[in-house]
Amino acid sequence: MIRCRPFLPVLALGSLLAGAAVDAQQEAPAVPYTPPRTPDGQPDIQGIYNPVGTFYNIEDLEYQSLYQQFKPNPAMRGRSLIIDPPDGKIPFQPWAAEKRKPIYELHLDPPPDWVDPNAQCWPQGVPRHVNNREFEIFQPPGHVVIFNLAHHTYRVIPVDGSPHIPGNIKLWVGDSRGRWEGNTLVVDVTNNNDQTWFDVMASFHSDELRVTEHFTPVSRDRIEYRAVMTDPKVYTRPWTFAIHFNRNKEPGVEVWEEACVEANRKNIDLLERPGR
Amino acid sequence: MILRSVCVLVAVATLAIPSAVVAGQNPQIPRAADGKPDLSGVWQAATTANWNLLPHAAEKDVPAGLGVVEGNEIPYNAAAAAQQRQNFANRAQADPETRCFLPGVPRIMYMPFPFQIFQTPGHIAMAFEYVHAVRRIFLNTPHPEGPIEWWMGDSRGRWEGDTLVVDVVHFTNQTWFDRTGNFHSEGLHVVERYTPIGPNHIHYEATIEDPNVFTRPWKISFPLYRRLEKGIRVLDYECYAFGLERTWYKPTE
Amino acid sequence: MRRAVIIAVALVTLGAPAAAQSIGRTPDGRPDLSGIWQAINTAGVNILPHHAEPDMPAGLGVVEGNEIPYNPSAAAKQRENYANRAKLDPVNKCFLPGVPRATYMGFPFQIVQTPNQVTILYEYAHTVRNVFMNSPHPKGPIEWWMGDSRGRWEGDTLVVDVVHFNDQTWFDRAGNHHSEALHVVERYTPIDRDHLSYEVTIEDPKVFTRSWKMSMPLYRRIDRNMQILEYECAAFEEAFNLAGPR
Amino acid sequence: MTHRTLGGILAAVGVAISLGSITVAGQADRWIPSKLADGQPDMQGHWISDAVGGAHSVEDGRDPDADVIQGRVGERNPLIIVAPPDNRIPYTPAFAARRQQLLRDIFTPVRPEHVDPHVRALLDGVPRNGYVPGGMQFLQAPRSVMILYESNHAWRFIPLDGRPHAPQSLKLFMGDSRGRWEGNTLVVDVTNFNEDTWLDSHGSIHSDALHVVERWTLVGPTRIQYEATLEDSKAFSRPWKIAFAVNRRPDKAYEIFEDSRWEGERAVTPILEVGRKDKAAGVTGIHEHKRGGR
Repeated sequence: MIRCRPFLPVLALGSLLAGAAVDAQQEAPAVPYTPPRTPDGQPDIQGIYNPVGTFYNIEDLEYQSLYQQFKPNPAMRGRSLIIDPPDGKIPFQPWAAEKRKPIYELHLDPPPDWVDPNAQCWPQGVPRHVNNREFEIFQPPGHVVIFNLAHHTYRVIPVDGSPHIPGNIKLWVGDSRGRWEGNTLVVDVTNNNDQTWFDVMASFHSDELRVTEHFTPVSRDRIEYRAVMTDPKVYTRPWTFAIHFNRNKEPGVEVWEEACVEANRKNIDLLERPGR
Repeated sequence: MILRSVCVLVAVATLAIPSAVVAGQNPQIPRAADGKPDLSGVWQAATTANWNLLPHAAEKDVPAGLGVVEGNEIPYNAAAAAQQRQNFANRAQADPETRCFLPGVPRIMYMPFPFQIFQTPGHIAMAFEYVHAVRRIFLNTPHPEGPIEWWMGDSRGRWEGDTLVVDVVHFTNQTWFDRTGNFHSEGLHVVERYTPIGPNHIHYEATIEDPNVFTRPWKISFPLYRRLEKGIRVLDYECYAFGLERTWYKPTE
Repeated sequence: MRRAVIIAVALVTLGAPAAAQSIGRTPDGRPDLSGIWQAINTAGVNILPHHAEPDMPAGLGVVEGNEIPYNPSAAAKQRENYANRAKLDPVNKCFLPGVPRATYMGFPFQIVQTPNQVTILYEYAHTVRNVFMNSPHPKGPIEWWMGDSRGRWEGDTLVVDVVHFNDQTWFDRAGNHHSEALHVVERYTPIDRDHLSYEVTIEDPKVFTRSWKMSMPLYRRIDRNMQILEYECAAFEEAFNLAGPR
Repeated sequence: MTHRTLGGILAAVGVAISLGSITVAGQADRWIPSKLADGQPDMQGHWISDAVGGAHSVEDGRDPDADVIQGRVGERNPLIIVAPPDNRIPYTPAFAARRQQLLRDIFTPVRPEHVDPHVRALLDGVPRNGYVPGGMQFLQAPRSVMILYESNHAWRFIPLDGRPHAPQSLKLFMGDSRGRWEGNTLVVDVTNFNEDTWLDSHGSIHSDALHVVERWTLVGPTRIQYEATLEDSKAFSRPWKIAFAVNRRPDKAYEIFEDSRWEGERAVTPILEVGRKDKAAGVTGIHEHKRGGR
C-alpha cells in the first residue's frame, strides 16, 4: 500500500472538526508557563500542532461540516471564533456584505468563480494558514517558520527586527515580521493579496489587509492564538479571531508531503489554458 | 601584563581572519553553534539546467548552457532513451513544469528561483519560492518504510566532515529533470552533497541512480550562490494560480 | 601594555579593509574586475518591487526609495508601455538593450580589463560596450543604443559615464523608459573577489523630475568552465516576425 | 551626423591598405614585436583586413558587373582562397548539391534562410567576420586575446590558458575559440559551429562539423598575415585554405563605434516579398556572377 497521504480535504476536515469547537472555548490554564529557550534565546514553541478551530464558518459554529457531510450542531448555534466585535460577526462594510451574500448562500454548490480559493489549492493566507490542518513550528536562529501539512505551504517569520518588504508586492501568505514580547510571539502580517478567504463562507478581504497575530504558549502542549484583522477597504472596524493549538504528542511524528495541485484532477483542467 | 597583551592580540587576530582567509585557498566557512557549516540563508543556482541538463545552444527565451552533467551524457537504457526522445517531442504539453507541479529533486535545486535554507542540529529545511515547495531534511534518521510516492521524495541527511550529504528516495515517476524531457522512474535515488566553498558559495553535487532508467549512476554539479541583496527574502511564485484571480473584494459599482 | 595596544591597532588596520585585501589587482594596482559576472535578480522584469507573473518571478526591486520620479507625461507613457509591453518592449524584438538594462537581463557578461580600455561582452545579442578610460565623450548629437561609455577610477571604484543614447530602449519589461537625453553614471566597486557592488545614477531631465539610483550586487559566475555563450535572438523566428515589417 | 556610414568605413579601409602595402616581406624575419606582461606578443590596436571582396565570394571575389554599378572599378579585389589551386571549395557531393539548391533559392528567396545571414544581421562566424567590411580591434588581457569586430558589434574572446573546448554538442554562430602563441603567430582553434552561417554571400555553406584553424602571424609593426584552414568532414572532401593580409589602422586614436545592424534591418522583408512574387510567377534561376577576383 502506498503510504502517501491523499488529498481529501472533505474527509480530513470532517474528522478534524468532530467536537473541535467545544474545545475552542475552554479557558487556558491559570499558571503562567515559561517555555524553554532555543539556542538563540527564543521561547521554544517548536513542535507539531493541530488548530482547534474551523475554516468552514468562523462566524457560526453550528455549521461545522462540509458539503456532503453537512450536519448542523444546534448546541453551537450562535457561537463564533470571532471574539471582537461582540456579536461574533465580521464587520463587513455594507457593499461588502452585499457582495458576500450570494456567495455565502451558494457555498454548498458554488459556481466556478465562487469556489473556496483554498479548495483550488491556492495558499490559505493568514490566519487561515494556522486554522487549517496540522502544522509544524520550527525555530532556526532568527526565525520562526511554520510548515502546514495542507498544500505544503509555509510561512517564514523573521524575528530579527528586519523591516517589511515594499508595500506594493502582494503575496499569498503575506510578509510576516515577528517579535517576542515575553513568551508571546507577535507577528505583523502585511503585503497580503486579495485572493484568500478566512473560511469557506466567502469571508474575503482586500489587499490592504493587515493581520496582527499573538501566539502565546500557555502550557507545554497548548498555544493560544489571537489575530486582529484590519482592512479599511472592506471592514468597518478591526476584528479579532481566537483559537488555540494543541500539540501532537505522537512520538517521532513528522509532517509529510501533501501535494495538492498535483493530485487534484479538477485543478489540472483549470490549468489547461493558453500559455505556461 | 604580558599575558593580557597576548589576549588582546589573539582577539584581534581572530577578528582579522575572515578578510585574510577569503583570498586564500582555505575559505572561511560560517559555522553554526554545533560547529557544523552554517548553510542557512537565501540561495540560488545560476545555471540553465532547468531548460536542459546537457550542453545546449540558445533558443527563444532559453539561454545557452554548458550543461551540468559530468561527462555530458545521461546513461539511459535503450527503452528510456526512446522515452526521453518522445518526452522531448511532446515537451510543450508533457513537461510537468507546464502544469506548475512540484518539480522533484534535484530539479527544484536549479529552478531559476531563490530558496531559503533553515538549519538546526537535527533538522534542515528548505523553503522554495517556486510553487512554495518545501524540503524537510531530517538528520541521522532512517527513511520511512515504503513504498511511498512523493513529488519531492523523502530526504534524510548526515554530515560527512563539512559536507551535508542528503539521501533522497520515495519519488513519483511524474517529475522530469528539465524541460527537454530528461526523466526518471519512481525507482529514483538521489544522493546530494552540499559543500560550502566559502561564505557565499555552496558546491552542489547530486548522484542520480535509477536502475529502471539508467545503466549506471551519473552526476550533476553546479554552485549555489548566496543572494546578497539587502533585505532579500523568498517571495512567491504560485504559478498554478496565474490568470485565475478573482475580484471578490471590489466594491460593486 | 602600551606596546601590545600598538600592535593590536596595527593588526586592526590590516584587517579592516577586508574587501581591499581580498580582491584581485592588476599590475597597475587597480582592482581586477575581469571575469564573468551576472546579476541574479529580477530587475529585468521590473526594476521596481513587483509580484510574480507568468515567467516573471517576483522581486524586491533595485530602485532606491522604490520610486521612479517620472514627470506626469512620462508617467503616462510608462503606463501605456506597460499595457502594451508584449508588443512594445524593444527586447522582444531582440534590439540592443541599452544601459543599464544589459547588466541585469539575466544573462552573464564578461569584463575584459586593460589600463586604457575596459570592454564588457554580454551574452545577450552579442552586445558589447567599450569603456574608454580617461577620455572625453565624442561630440554629439549621437544616438547609440548602448551609448558612449567613458571610465575613470575613483579609488577602487570604476566609474563609467554614459551618454549619447537613443530613446528606443527601456529599463525593464515593465515599460520604464527614458529619452535620448539619458545620462547614466555606473559605479562598479569590488566587495570581495567574487562580488561587485553595481550602482547606477540615472538622469534625464526630459523624463524625470530628479536623478535617481538603482543598485544591486553582481555575482562572479564560478560555474565550472564558465564561458560566455550566445543568445543570438535575431536568429529566432519569433524575433524576426515581431520585428518586421518595419 | 549621428551615425558613421559604411562609406566612411570603406574610405578608412582604403587608407589602411595603401599604408599596409609598404611593408616589405623581408622585414618580417627581423621584426620582433614588443611583449606584454604575460609574455604575449603585443598585437593590440585597430586592424583592417585586405580581403575586400572575399565577403562577396570566397571563390570569385566581387562581381565585376557589380563593381561597375557601385563605382568601384579599379579597386583591389583579391581572391582569398589559396588552396586548392583551382580556388574552389572542395564540397562533398552531398553538400555541392545542397549548395546548388541554395543558389537557386537565393535567386528566388521565399524563406529567411534563403537570404545571406549577413544581410539578416546575424553573426558572420569565423572566418567570415575577418573579411566583411569594417575593421577589428585586438585587445589583450592576461592569458587571453579578444577580437572586437566593427561589423555588427561582433566579438570573440579567445582564452590562451589551455582550457578544453566547450562540449561538442553545443553549437554557436561564432564557434568556440581556443588560442595559443607559436612564436609570433597566434594560433586559434575554432570548433562548435552551428550550420547557420555562410562563408560568403554566395551561399558557401558548411556543416556543424566545421573546424577552423586560424594563424595570425605578426610580420611587422603594421601587418598581420592571416591564414585559416577549414575542414569539415560532412561538407568538404578535404581541408582548404584562405589567406590574406591584415593591416594596422594608422589612426591611433581610432575608436570602434556602434554598428547596430539588426535594429536597422529593413532589407529582408522586401527581398522575401520579391522572391515570393517571383516564385509564384514561376521564375526560376540560379544566383551567379562573373569571376572578378584577381
